[in-house]
Amino acid sequence: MKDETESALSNVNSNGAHPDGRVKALPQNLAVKCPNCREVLVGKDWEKNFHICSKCGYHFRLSAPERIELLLDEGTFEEFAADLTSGDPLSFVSRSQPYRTKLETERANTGLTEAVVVGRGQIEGMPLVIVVMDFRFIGGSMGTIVGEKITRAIETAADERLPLLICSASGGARMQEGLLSLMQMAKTSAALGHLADVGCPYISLLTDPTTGGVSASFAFLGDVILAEPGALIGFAGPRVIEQAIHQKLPKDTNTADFVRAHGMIDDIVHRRDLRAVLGQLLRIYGQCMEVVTVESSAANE
Amino acid sequence: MKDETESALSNVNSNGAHPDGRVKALPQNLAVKCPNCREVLVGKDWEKNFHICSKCGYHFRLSAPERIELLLDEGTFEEFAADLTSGDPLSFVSRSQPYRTKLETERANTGLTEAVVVGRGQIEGMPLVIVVMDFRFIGGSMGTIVGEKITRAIETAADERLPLLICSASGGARMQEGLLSLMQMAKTSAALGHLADVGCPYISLLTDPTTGGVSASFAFLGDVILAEPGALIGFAGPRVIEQAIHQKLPKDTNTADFVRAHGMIDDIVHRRDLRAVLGQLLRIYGQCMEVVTVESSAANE
Amino acid sequence: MAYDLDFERPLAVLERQISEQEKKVEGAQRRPDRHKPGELDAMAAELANLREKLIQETRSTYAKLSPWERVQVARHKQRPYTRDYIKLMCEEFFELRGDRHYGDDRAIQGGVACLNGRAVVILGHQKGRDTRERMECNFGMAHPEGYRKAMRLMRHAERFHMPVITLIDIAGAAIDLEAEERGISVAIAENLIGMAQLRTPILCVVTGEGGSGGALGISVGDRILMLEHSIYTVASPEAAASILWRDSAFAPNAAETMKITAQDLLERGLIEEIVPEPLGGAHRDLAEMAAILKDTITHNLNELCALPVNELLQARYQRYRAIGESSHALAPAASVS
Amino acid sequence: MAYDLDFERPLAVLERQISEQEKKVEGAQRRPDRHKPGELDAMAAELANLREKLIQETRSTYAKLSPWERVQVARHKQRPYTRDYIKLMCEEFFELRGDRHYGDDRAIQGGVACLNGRAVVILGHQKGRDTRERMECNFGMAHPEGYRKAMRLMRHAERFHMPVITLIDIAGAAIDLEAEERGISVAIAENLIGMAQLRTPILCVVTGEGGSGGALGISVGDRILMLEHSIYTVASPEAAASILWRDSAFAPNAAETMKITAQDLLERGLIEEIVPEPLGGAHRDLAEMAAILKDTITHNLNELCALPVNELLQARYQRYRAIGESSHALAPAASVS
Ligand SMILES: [Zn+2]
Ligand SMILES: [Zn+2]
Repeated sequence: MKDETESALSNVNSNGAHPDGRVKALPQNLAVKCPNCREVLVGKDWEKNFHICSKCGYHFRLSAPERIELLLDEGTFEEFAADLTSGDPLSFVSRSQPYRTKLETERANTGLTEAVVVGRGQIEGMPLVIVVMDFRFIGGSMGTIVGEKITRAIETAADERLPLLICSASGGARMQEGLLSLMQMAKTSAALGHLADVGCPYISLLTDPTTGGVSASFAFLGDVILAEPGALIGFAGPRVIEQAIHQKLPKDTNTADFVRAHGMIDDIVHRRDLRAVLGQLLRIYGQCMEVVTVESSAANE
Repeated sequence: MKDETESALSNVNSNGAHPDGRVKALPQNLAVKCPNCREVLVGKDWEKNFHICSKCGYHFRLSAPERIELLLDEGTFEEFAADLTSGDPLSFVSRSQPYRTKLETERANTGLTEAVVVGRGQIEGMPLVIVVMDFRFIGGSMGTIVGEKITRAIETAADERLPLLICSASGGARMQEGLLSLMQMAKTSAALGHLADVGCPYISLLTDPTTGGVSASFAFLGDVILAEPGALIGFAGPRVIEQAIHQKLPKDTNTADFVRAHGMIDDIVHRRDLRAVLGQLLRIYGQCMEVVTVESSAANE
Repeated sequence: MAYDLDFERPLAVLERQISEQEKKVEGAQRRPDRHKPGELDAMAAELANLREKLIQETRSTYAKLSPWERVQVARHKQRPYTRDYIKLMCEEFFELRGDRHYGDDRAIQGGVACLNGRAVVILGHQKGRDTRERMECNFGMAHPEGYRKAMRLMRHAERFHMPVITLIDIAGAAIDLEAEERGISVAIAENLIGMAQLRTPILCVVTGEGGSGGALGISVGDRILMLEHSIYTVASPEAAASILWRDSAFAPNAAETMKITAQDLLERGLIEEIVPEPLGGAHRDLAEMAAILKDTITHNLNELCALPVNELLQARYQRYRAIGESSHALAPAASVS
Repeated sequence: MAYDLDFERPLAVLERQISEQEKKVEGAQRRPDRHKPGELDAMAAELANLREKLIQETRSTYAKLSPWERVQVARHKQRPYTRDYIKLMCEEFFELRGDRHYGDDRAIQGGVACLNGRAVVILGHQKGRDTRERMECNFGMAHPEGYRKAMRLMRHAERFHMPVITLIDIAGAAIDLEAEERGISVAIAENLIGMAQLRTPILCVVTGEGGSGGALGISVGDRILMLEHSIYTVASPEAAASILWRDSAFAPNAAETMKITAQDLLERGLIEEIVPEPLGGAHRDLAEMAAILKDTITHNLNELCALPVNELLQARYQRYRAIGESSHALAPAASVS
């Protein structure tokens, strides 16, 4: 599944961005160049503008810490399961590069322990469990530890009767962990089944890109599914599809607009409105959650 | 909904059949003419051949008594709810013709009390509840009594833990009983929900034609849905659709082949194979019904 | 808003007189010196008189609307639609889109909302106001994906124990090749069984036209309410006329004979309640209409949400089971032998 | 059936020798007078010897297949497919078609059946044998409607308390515009949650290629079995090679490194059981393969059907929950800080 995204990526970023999606800041971070319209943006303005291009509206990718800062009430984030780090279950080596080394490099580069950060936090004063993937870490790919951390987040939400928000950004399953990675799709989905049983709402936010095994599991199982404008969303990336069918695809294939038009998501939300929309949803679902937890615990007996 | 079928009918039978679907037998019933290929068929052969044209395979419509004779083991049919006959809840009169008079005429012409016959019977020695609609009776339209008889059949199947077979042949709801007719769609569907809860299988056989309110309710709710070859099946008849969209439709629109190709039914079964296929299904579901009824009655407590 | 329906012509005449009188009074007020003493007061009194007369006439006209006239009101192009009600009734609303299978049918729209502090799922047909919106909504004539989206939203409500409110206003389900290809029959049928068994309250309100299977596909519930001038019918009067009278010009006769008005259906026990409309129809005062409906919905939901869900489901089953039983009020025992 | 895989070349040589020897013996038997006494017996002995050698060689070849060689066997064009198994294993079978939404995907087929006197729902990928069937089945690469049909059949099984048997053999889910338009991601995702919660036993058997999400979409269950020479992988060896080795020619390396064989996966606790294949692979004796599989399925279903459904579901949840927990055998405690 990884291949699809990697191809897709080179597609998306063909005009200047680093292939792993990180944007190269110009000297001293004074300015950044929009990979979509090539406009040079003043760094400070760009940061105030939620990392959105003021000219064309392009939503730059956010790292997990940036996303958390954007969405949560200041100072409310409490990370958990941070100490879980991937092993190398298959002792995987490709092109003389051990997976173990790759992991170490990614940790050093990103300052993260894995491609996902999970924890508790608040939005507009309302508590929730939040999961944020980081595409910089091996393309946000889901290995056993990513799956494990997400599953623990889901279980925490279920145990504590909290709403769950997952912000996806992933190319799919992590090939270096073989079938163990694929099974994380089943594991996370099963956990979401349990969450639904106890009546906690799950909001899924699809950010650029959400493809492969992540899109074919928890990302598309949200009670409410939102997407950021322009995000690449789909099972396969457009490049991979074009290679498979030997045809050019319509330009909007597997964009946020595409999946909304085909009834797969509820809405596309501009980044500056995200907090407000999430706040509104938490208020609405908050009104029925007490009812639900009481009734469902009765029903489960 | 009726209009759709009536239009559709004139479409289907444009080459010789009586507009109500009855085939005019040639003198002394020695021969019948196929409305599809115009072949003149020897009456006795035609009857032995399940009322199918030996040349083109056209399945002539069957009356309810003919259908029952075709499907059930000889002498096993026990009708119930036969004494229910339609009233005239709206005192309906159109073009100086009272609905009440229309009902009397239909009764006299068909020898039936309503557009459906329900009862118990056996196929290959296995008991079931059977519902057979008769298109001759006001286009097989569903009024309150048709809905009531079908609902009683469903409830009987549920009460006696028997499989249910419904053979549909209808243009839809009966306009002369107004909204009461439309509500029979909800009533029969709700009853099928109850049947499903107790684990009795429901086999729906769609015969020519099955449209309108019947297709949009119990006919398409079968656990297994079968159709006879060539049957007109759909919400609207092709004529009505063509009038609505001002375009010609592809020739096979809303045929048995069409609905199978679009995933709406399980299979098309030639009339000579029907008894065998039904027998097979009853054997398969028979093996799990005892399990089901025991477990579901436990679950319902 | 001008009186623009056929049967409103006398009201339109009065309206024109009022507007002329208004101009007169205004002119006179601008130049009071040109008028005799008392003349100005008389003119103002005449205006008040005309206005009062319009109210009286409107009241008496609307008190004895024929079924066919009600059809005109139910179909009025300024009649409030689902989006209007949502906007005017709900404190919060978030639209849920798509059937997760094929598309997002704009002919049925809905989402999660707060209504008087209660979390609900609200959905309904949307005919569309201007030409662009009407095209986008296919004039409210829903396709299979609309019914599937509706069912998805209702399952959502069930999961979160929210009551469901459906608003019905549709001439009829989409009649085209695409609707058949994607199984409009199956989609409606599955909603009938799904709604009959949904483990949360369902309150259905016919706000305009309740047209046949396309209406029924989102109107199986615990209670069916109808707006005062709405209709609910097994087939459109035109369709019924063209078949049973062989001429669609007999639509008014069909409307009469088929008993399609809220009043006819309440009398026959097929609906639970009539929601009064502002004088002259819902389209004359959307805000008032929405306020009335909000109150009505609230008192109904208060009752329905208080019931244990198993009781609710049993009552819902019985509600439909009783329609057309030989014992039913509408089928005189005499004629059911 | 000829030995036609690359690594079977020595066997193919032996096979040719046997066939030549057979002709010799046959010719000699026709004209025994032309041969010295004992010569005929010696020829027959040589033939028997060759045959025995072929069996031995086949056995030793297949006992030490490399992962990449297993990939070749798993993909063999004569390998038994779902329809073969259904035909050979089930006493009765009735196909259930269609997703009731859009179409009938021939890449996943299934229905109700009797298997050793038990009513079951059995379904699986169908790659297709001849060109026409392969086209019709899209080479087994299923579209969203295939996964939705599969889920429909599984709900059917749940309703009638029939256990579900799924047969997995797919290179990967369909990769094309239509698959994306109709939501291949959503379809697979909903099957994962649906199967995790299905209230009836699910037994999954990888019969050929278990290819990524397209395989997983019908293989969440209580037990996963794999045929002796089948594979199950997160990405095809070719795809993995072209990304991680930047050259698809490294597919054999990827096959080795990714641990995709039944033996590798049993060792790692990711599957429950390996189903032995006839000598030389399932395609050499479909009837024997089906008989072995039927026995295996039967003993597994006997056990699963005996469990109370709540226990079954809890065990199923735990089965997946445990994969990749820090305590899992595969993630050495040392590396999980
Ligand atoms: Zn830009
Ligand atoms: Zn013929």
